Amino acid sequence: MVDTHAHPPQGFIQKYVFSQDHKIIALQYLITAWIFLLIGFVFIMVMRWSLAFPGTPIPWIGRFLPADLAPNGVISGQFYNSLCAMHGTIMVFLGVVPLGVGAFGNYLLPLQIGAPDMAFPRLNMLSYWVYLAGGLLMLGSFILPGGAAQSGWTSYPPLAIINPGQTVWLFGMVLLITSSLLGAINFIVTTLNLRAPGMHLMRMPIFVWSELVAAFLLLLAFPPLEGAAIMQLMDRIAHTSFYVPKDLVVLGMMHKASGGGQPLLWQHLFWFLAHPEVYVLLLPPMGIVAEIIANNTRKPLHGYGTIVASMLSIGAMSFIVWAHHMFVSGMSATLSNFFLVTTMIISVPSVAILTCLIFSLMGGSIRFTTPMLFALAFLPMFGIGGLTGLPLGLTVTDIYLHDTYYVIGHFHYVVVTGSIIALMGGTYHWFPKWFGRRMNDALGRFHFWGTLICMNCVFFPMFILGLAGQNRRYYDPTAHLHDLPTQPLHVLSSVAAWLLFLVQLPFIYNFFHSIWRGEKSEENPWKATTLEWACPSPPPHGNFTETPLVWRGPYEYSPEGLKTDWLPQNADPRSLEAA
Amino acid sequence: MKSIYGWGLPVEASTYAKDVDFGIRLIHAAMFTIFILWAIFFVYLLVRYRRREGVPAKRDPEHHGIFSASLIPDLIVMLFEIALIFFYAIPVWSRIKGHAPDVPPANRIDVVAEQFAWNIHYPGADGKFGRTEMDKIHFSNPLGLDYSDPAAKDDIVLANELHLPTGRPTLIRLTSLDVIHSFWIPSFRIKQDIVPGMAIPLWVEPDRPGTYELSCAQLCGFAHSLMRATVIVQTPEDYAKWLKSAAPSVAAASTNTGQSW
Amino acid sequence: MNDAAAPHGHPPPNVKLYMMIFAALMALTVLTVLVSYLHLPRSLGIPAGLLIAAVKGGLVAAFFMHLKGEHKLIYACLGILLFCALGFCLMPLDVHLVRQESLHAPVAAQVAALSAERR
Amino acid sequence: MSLPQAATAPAIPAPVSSGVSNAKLGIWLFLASEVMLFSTLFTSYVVLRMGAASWPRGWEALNVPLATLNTIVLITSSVSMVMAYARAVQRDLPGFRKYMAITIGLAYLFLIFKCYEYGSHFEHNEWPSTSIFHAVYFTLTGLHCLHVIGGIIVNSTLYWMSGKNFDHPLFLGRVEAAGLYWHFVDIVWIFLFPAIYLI
Repeated sequence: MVDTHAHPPQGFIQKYVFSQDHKIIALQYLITAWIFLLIGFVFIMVMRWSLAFPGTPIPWIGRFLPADLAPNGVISGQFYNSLCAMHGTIMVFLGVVPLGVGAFGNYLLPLQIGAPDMAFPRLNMLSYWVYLAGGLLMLGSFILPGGAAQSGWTSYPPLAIINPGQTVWLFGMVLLITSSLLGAINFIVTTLNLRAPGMHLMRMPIFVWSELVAAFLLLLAFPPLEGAAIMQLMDRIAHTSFYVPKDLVVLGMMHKASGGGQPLLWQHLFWFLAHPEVYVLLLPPMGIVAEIIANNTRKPLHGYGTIVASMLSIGAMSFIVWAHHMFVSGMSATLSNFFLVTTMIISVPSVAILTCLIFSLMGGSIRFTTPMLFALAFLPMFGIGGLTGLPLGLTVTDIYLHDTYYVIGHFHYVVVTGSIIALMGGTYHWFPKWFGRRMNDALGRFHFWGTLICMNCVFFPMFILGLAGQNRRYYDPTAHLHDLPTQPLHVLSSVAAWLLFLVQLPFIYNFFHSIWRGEKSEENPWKATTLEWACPSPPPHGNFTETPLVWRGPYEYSPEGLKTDWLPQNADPRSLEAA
Repeated sequence: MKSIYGWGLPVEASTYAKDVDFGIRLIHAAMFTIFILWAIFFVYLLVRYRRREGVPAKRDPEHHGIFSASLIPDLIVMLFEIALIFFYAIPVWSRIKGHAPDVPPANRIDVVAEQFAWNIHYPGADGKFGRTEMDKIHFSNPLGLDYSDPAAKDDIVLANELHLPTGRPTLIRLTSLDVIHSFWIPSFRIKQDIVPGMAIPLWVEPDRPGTYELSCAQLCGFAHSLMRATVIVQTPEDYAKWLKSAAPSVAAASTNTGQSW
Repeated sequence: MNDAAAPHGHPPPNVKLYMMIFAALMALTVLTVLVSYLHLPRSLGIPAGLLIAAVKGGLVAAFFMHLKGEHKLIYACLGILLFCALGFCLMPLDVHLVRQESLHAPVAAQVAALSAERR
Repeated sequence: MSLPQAATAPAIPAPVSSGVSNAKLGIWLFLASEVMLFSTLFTSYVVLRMGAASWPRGWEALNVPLATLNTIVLITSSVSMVMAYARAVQRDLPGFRKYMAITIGLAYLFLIFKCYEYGSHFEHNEWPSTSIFHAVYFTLTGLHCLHVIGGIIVNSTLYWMSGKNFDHPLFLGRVEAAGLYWHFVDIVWIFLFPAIYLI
């Protein structure tokens, strides 16, 4: 193998397109994932029209939609289901996970442990391109014959077997899973093998821990979905019956299959992946929040050990809680009790992390920088998301709330006002690292307040809708009597969603404008202690000019006997004494 | 008629609705309390420890290991959850899902879901369901009832209309012809997925006569949101009267089961 | 055949041992096929087949994959794997329990009888 | 808090790497994910078999003698793989190539037998869609065959590279990694064989 660090790549293609440098790959991930998030957002904005004003044509956009999907500009049930399935898939598999792991993890993990690059740079590049291929295939399914998948992102068979469009979705998933596996192996090996001298496991920043746990979850939870997807592909292509029971009659026609399969098997396998997946969505943003909070309170995190232990136990527990998504699915009532107990247990470490982050504020000297605003907003928002998980995790109350808008509100509070808020904060925080320039602060603050208010107006009404009994995945809520009184809430939610989009425009402008025109930043603008700030911004090929030595833990803020209020991990105590 | 639906939980119309609502109300009260206290503390911290010139941050006392003061609120949450599990969730769950009351054959109903309609099948006066066969399924005979079977003669088959009596439990056997549906009556606080290939029993005892709504709660295709039925809860006398009036008109009922969509 | 000491980080090969394992694997393969020709009842045949397979797989893992005496980090990774894979046991358990529950609940039993009657 | 270890002379931070090479750790992690993949399929097999009204015994529906032969072929190839590794450690290029060629050849032999087996099923009009048993049989063995093909590609690449790169410091690590993968494919078959054909 050639030592790639000795020879920086030459030429535009080598340097920026097929780059093996973790920083370039991370930025590719960053831009691609934000674009996918935007696409997923556009999908939901279209869907929200159907929810707020069912049966009326969509203004402007409606006339550009094909007549079979949206006759007279009115969204059909089939098209709504496609948008719904693709919204979920894109947001989870193409947006938040690649952003938290592929972009932030890829850029920061090697830097924070003092490594020159990832352990397997070529795999890293492959991981991005496979991800992009999977993403484009998913998007392309809209124009392929059969259209996009329309069985929800959960793809429950037998619906997913008889619906068109699903085959492309499954191929796309296989690609995305492959990409995640490559990334996960790379992350674990890098973290375990490439740490700088002195970087013991218990000196690693929380963000690195979160990525390590997330990588293990990706590594071990994705293959079951791959296996399940292979079986669903066989059901669709080779007409096997893994998930198809005997004697189905679909719209008056006999479904030709040998039968003998079990629809619940898919649900078990899918949620076996998808619950750990929730923590893949959540842990890296939590790590980002921990970094930003430690930096802006100017004091060490409260309970570093507690947070690490909690993350590890969340990771372990997340493999045995999956069936709390299936309490009313027809699975065993006895087994439900088991999953009820494990679900309540897994809430304990989550509460511990949140409490540690709040206690970290105590005694601090809090700087309300733009990234800190996002990190602070994460705490109450994730709190709401976590608390509303309680009635859903409890078997009895889940009978009523299962598959209602309450669920939608719950997980959007966790993933959107939690993870995405944190990822936005992370973007502001590490932007100077990536480009050597800062993003505009005034625009950033406007973006923050607009986003926070709009997001709450979008998602909070969903709890009320859910309590009133409104079901998810209806394209026309007014078809049901019990959903009529709450219809104004849908209008509120939709309007807020459209406003939320407008509020993102300054962010997009700010991001691209600042890359070239932003205010020049110092090397360590936030006066941070972790190793990523110990190299130039943006870091050169190979990151560190000399391998850093790590003398202490990650958050040595405000130590006694120093003039400055931060002591970087790599600051040599001998030279400090001399000074 | 005044609407029984509003911005809050719908009217409680079954014997176990109160139990479910108790949990929902209790948890929400606890959630609000926790969140409000927590938010006050949070805002206090933000104000009290904002950055001020000349006031450096104060570090916590050094400590190692995985235990810290943050685990104290955790302990309280944990105790609350343990209480919920053992004094609420498990007992009520086993009452609703674990045991089904023993009912006479006359109190049994078959619900056969299909895209996108609810077929309700009553055994009729003899308490026996007629045989169904797949290849007899037809637009006019959505269940494929074999009318040569004597048990089928008095069977009542309705589309999108479910009659239930108050005052005694009814056992419903849920099956699906095609994909997964979910049997969901908000006012009864029941929801149960209907999985093709499985026959899932479900019991319910309505305690408030009136008209309610049965919806499908699991994505089942392009017209998922139009898949609904009317639930008519009657006193035992009215119900018996209705059964009588419905029974002789078997042939009429079975030809009038056009799908609503 | 001389066995050389492997460079640092690579397990030293032991050809004599490999040949012994080879012989054992062949013997076990023959054994498992012979057992299957006895046409044992499933309650015996399935555990016997899986037990022999586990021994064979263990031999390959321990000696061909040099898992015996491997670094403890690898053991740690496999430990995590084992923990996560244990979750799979809950899926067959669910199928079993659903059947059990429908046997115990009196009404569900009626339902089951009814289903049998109708099909 | 005062500066850590301010009183005594601070120890120079020592390297903290795990002591397992990147390639070896990476391949073991990959194998861990593969174990999860095959566990999924085995679990599905168990679940489907438990739910099935009847399930044919392997010898009633499948060609056990041919599968036994295939088991012997694959185990032998695993032995020749480990011999190739031993030769690579001994810096014996011709020996390495000889055993590698045997390994690849046996892998092809396995596939040929497998193709024959599939072919005779197709001739009897038995397809994955025929029954749930056939679905399990074709999918599990088919996925295993894909892994055998993957192994052939990896091993052939190593064989082809060995001329130029035999003395490269990382070459031995790659042989070891390829060996680990190949033995894993062997282990999967060791479980598949009784699970599908014998019990």
